Amino acid sequence: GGPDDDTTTLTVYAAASLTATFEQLGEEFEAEHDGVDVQLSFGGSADLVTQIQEGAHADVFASADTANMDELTGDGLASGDPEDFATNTLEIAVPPGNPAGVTGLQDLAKPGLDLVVCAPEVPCGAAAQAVAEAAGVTLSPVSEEQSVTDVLAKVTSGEADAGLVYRTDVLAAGDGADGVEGIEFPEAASVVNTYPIVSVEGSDEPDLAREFTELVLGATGREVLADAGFGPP
Amino acid sequence: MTLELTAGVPDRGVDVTIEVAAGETVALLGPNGAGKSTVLAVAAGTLRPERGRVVLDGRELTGERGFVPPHARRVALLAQDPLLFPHLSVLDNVAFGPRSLGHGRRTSRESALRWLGEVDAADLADRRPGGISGGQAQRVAVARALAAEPSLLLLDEPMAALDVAVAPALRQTLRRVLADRTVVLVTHDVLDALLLADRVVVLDDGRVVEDGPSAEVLSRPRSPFAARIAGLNMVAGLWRDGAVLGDDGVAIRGLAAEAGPAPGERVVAVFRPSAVSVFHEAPGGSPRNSLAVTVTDLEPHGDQVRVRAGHLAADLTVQSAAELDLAPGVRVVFAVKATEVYVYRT
Amino acid sequence: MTLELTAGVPDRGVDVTIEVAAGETVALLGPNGAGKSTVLAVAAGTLRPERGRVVLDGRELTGERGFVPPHARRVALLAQDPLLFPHLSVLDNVAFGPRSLGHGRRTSRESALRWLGEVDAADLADRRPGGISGGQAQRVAVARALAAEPSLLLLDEPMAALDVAVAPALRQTLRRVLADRTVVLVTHDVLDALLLADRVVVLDDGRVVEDGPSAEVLSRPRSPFAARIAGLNMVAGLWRDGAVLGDDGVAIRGLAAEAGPAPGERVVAVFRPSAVSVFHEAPGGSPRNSLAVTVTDLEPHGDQVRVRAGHLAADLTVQSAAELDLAPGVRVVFAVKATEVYVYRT
Amino acid sequence: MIPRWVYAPAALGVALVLLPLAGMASRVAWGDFVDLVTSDSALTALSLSLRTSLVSTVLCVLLGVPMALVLARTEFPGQGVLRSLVLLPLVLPPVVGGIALLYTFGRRGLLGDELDLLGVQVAFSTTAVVLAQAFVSLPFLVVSLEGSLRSAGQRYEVVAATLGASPTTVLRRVTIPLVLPGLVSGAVLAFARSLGEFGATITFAGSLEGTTRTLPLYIYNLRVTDPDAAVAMSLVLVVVAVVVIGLAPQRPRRTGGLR
Amino acid sequence: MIPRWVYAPAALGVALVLLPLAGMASRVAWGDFVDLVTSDSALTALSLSLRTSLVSTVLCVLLGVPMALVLARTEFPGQGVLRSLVLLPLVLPPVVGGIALLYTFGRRGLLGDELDLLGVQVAFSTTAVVLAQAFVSLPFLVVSLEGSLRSAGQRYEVVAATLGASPTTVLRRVTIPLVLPGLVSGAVLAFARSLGEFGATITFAGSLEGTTRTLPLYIYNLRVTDPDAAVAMSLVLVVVAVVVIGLAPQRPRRTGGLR
Ligand SMILES: Nc1ncnc2c1ncn2[C@@H]1O[C@H](COP(=O)(O)OP(=O)(O)OP(=O)(O)O)[C@@H](O)[C@H]1O
Ligand SMILES: Nc1ncnc2c1ncn2[C@@H]1O[C@H](COP(=O)(O)OP(=O)(O)OP(=O)(O)O)[C@@H](O)[C@H]1O
Ligand SMILES: [Mg+2]
Ligand SMILES: [Mg+2]
Repeated sequence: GGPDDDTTTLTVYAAASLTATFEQLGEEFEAEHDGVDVQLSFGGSADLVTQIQEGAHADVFASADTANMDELTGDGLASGDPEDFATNTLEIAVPPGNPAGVTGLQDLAKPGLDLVVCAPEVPCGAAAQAVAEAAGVTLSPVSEEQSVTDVLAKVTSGEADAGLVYRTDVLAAGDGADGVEGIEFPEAASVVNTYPIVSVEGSDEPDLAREFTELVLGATGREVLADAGFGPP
Repeated sequence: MTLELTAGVPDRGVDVTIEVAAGETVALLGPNGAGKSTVLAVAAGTLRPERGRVVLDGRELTGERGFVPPHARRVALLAQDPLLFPHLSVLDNVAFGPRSLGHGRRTSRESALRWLGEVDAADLADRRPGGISGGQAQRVAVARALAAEPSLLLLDEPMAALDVAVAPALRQTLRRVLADRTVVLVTHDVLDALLLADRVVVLDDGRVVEDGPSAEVLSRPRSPFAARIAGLNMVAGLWRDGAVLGDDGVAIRGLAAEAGPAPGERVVAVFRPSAVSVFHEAPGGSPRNSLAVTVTDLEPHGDQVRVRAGHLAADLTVQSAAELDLAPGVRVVFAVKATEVYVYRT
Repeated sequence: MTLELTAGVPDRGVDVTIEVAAGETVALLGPNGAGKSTVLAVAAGTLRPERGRVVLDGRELTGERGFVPPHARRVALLAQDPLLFPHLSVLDNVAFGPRSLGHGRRTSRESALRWLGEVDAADLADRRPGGISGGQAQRVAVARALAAEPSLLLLDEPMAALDVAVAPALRQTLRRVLADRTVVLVTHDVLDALLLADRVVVLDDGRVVEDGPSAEVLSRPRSPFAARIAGLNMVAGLWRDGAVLGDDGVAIRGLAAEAGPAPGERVVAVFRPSAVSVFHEAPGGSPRNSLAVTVTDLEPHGDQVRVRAGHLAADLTVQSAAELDLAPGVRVVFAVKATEVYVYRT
Repeated sequence: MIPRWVYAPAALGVALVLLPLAGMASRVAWGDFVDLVTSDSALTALSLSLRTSLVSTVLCVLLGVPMALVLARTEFPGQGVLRSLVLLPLVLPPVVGGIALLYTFGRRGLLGDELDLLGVQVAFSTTAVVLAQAFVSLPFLVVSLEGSLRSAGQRYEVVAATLGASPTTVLRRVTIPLVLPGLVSGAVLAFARSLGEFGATITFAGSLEGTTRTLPLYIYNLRVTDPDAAVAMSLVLVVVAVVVIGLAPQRPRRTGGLR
Repeated sequence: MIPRWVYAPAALGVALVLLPLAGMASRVAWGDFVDLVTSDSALTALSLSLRTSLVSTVLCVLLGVPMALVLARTEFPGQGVLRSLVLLPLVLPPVVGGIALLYTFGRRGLLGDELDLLGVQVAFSTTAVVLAQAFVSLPFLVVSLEGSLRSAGQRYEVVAATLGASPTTVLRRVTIPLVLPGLVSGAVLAFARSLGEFGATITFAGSLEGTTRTLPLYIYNLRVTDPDAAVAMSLVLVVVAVVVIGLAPQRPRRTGGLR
């Protein structure tokens, strides 16, 4: 339900890849703070920045990359300096049973293999491109998806033989019949994606916002994030 | 192309059986709402009767064993509304039937032009139905029905809305083209019934009340409606002592036209309005029937004046009407000689 | 409620001016496509003429200075199609006018029921327009127009599609309700013109060709159409030596009805079909007009037979017709005494 | 009386629509179905969706009926262009529509200052959801109703006017009743489109539970964390839609046949 | 003859639609406009969009006209349910529609094995784009046309049958010409919806330049890296739509007035 009169609402804008972890952290925060209702809004980092720029009421913003965070700070909408709280690296996702027999990054360049990646415009796509370049592999994907979710959907449905997504996404998708199998590859380490978090300028609840940030950055946050597959900052 | 038709449409209160011989034209008469259009709809297959059968020349069109769809019946229906296709020119409207029969565009248009000529509407060929007058639309609709070259032709008041200048010409045309066709024609005009039809069927309240050769039905009507359409006076009642004891109390002596009816039998007395004389007081002299009535209306009738008193009428010369100083409300006596009154069983 | 109307609608070839005095009923006659419905549409404001003016009782409804929309004119139009609102019951259709005038639901329904009674359709009150017959719809439409209590009433063929049983009754009703109203009535029926209208205006091809009191126009027609609708023979031509030199070559002697026309002036010769005798050979004897013609058609006319020959007609007894052995195609002579022929300027 | 062969392509068309629905239904984890679709968040989203869609449909009717009337019953220069412009939200990808709305009602938008002065914040509120839904749904109602109005013609309206009915009376007692089937199906379309609206909403209104997170947005969220639940909720959306569309009267107008 | 007051809400409705368009136009960097919209990628996406939308519109007409006929001209038990089901793609968020298509035509979908046997691979192909567009657009055509068919009634069809025209002839020479305005506007709606289709396409067909990346997908990509270009391209989409809608004949049917 909506916020009552005697509850305080803390609105957190977070990148879509943080959905599961932040929902958990939000509940923890509510449990610790009586009468506080944590409202979570997930979306692409770029969308969220635009919304905050256009006047959306947010207290905390957690981005999936530093570029979008810079966009926000550049507009003077961040109160204080952003702090990194997690990292993420790429992994190869294949349908259960790995029908195409993918073992490493090199295999993704095999002709006849249906590979899907994120579009270079979105963070996971940029990362994929960087990894491939660093490894000297030329990828020719059959589709450049708009989001990680779309890549995963193609892989879980067996439509694609392999996809390049973040490690956390592989874990989130699970490994059941409708899940994916993750294949780690050494070249992934060359491109590490960093997640920064910040309180938003003009927040009605600056103290609560800071406390939430601290929760994410603290031990609880680290544990939850690590469980989901995020690396330490 | 004999037509046998039984139509039972209970929700319209219609239950009618009619037969039309090959090449015969039957006029369907009757008051508004009698069921005339309903009968045509059943014949055309646009209405499926709850109970009924339509057999055209031995082929069952509507019946228990099946239902032939309208387009496969070769039955053309000219409905009471012209319903010209709004998106086609007048010419293409008329050519629609021939085209549907599989004739080429050119041939169809030629025959359409011919039929438009027949109804005196050839100059409208290029117009759109939205841009012609009501009577013009009616004429085009007639041409369209005729051009479809049907085995059975159903015409619902084809002459309504036509002006006096075209009506006789169109009647001529119909007379010519209907001559060797099987036709059912709905009309409210006695002239149409007499000139175009071989036989007249009168419907009232969804039932056939009269059926016979046109001239006979119209000169010897047995139903009030037929008498009315034929312009005759009719008194229905029981036959008693050589007179008709009318349901409204009057007694009228007359000549039994057929083998004398039995006493107490239901009969009608029929006489022409021109056989009626009008007096202020009941006259003496030769045996006459005298009916005391109140004038309800005077209207011109050719050179004469028709004096109406309820459902009875008398035709007088203008001079006599003026001398009698007639006007609605005046009480007068209608007198008619017994020899002018025909009595027969209903 | 005097009406002055000028309607110039070039794309329909209509250019008409008519006047209707307060309380007067004017019958508009004319062939199909003459422009009758167009004139009514201009009066009702449903058609804005290219050039024209409509003034009702001093109020300019259509003109250079402005245009009063149809609903504010208090002009009711009964169009040639009944166009009953399909979503309203028959009763609510008739109550529509009173409701629009601001009367309450109850009052409106009561007056609607009264008007339905007047047209003998009270029993249809609860039906939907989709479920009544063509003639019934026509009667309901008449009731609806009358119930709107208009200052000017426009009726487009209100009696078409009506059966012989209702037509006289409805004519009575109209006669009563039209008596003190300003009305324009389009009709193809001479009886309507005579009984309901004070004045007759004849249109042909978009122009007024005749205008005058009903009885006068119908007894002394000056236009072929008026002659036709009045059932009279007419020969138009030039006045020469006491005779009308017809445009088709014949010469007809007759009595100049008015101050003698000048030689060479355009005149018409008019005579009744019953004044015409028919012979196989031109007769001798008293000075008669003899016209050699070919019979085109025979049709019953009351007790007599009407013999048509082109646009001329003669009325004979059945007996004479039989004796003469008449049939279409037979060449005969129409004879008419000069004293029966009226000649007057057109 | 339609030709027999028509049934073949019609069946193909039905298959094109129904097969994917069957495909979706085949993936639902029916065991957990009830639990999945009756969670608090799910019910909150469903109720928000129904309420906002209802309001936006009312808004569409209030604004769309006049628009359709103006387009169908009047003539003025530039009408064609106006019609095209009014139909634009149909063609605009909803996300772009959301951006356009943000550029208009957002803080830095066209009307941002004016709205600020009035103390109104439209974006990111439930109002924004309704606005976004109305923006994308309005053309549906207008197009559907304009077609009905044109097909119905003006003959009955003219008759009503000659009987003394003012334009407002004609509208209320003749025009609207006559085109009611078209209006209802237009409103159903608008409601359905509002119910399914996603792109413009997430862009313009954001995605906050209870305030702006409608069912489609909720499904989008679920897709990331719980694909099974997402499919189950989609099926709920489908069922709600079937019920809504099914409730709309589809009784054919009595045409009365031939006379 | 419409009441004067109708113009007020109509203007409000027009404003609701036009203001966001103005808002968008106000953000266009007009200086670079031509460069932005004539880049190779932009033109490729535009041409792909136009081609696929055209094909899917044709598909919608071929399948939708028979469907509308069956719904409007026949009666059978369960027709109401069928109608609701057929309209479902309207209410389904496009992304969900895309998932449903994936579950059906995908490699492991309902028809996956059958399609494999036929050697057809739908996924990641232009065919998939057309399928996705047709799936979401079909209901538009069906609804719009069914309304027109019902409004037009069957009187003229009955007359044509009594004149000897077979059902197919009636369909070709009477029914279709009479509802042409409705069919055209339905096709325009379908084309417009196809042109703007995003969610189902990205989910079902993916996004690859020249093969599956239609204009909306291209715009979506641009939005992240180059918002100016995204807005500019959106405006191009708008203009294309205006031209397409404007080209459709909107000539009102001659109603013929009162007789
Ligand atoms: N909507 C229209 N558009 C253009 N021309 C028309 C239209 N309606 C009628 N006409 C033409 O205008 C002329 C006058 O038509 P109008 O309907 O006034 O005739 P009318 O005298 O009422 O005939 P009728 O007795 O057949 O009803 C005719 O030539 C007709 O073809
Ligand atoms: N579509 C309909 N549904 C139900 N009843 C109808 C329908 N059409 C007509 N009726 C009723 O059925 C009866 C017969 O109607 P029908 O149309 O056959 O009469 P009609 O003899 O043609 O009359 P008219 O001379 O007025 O055209 C009437 O009582 C009428 O009210
Ligand atoms: Mg009838
Ligand atoms: Mg007319």
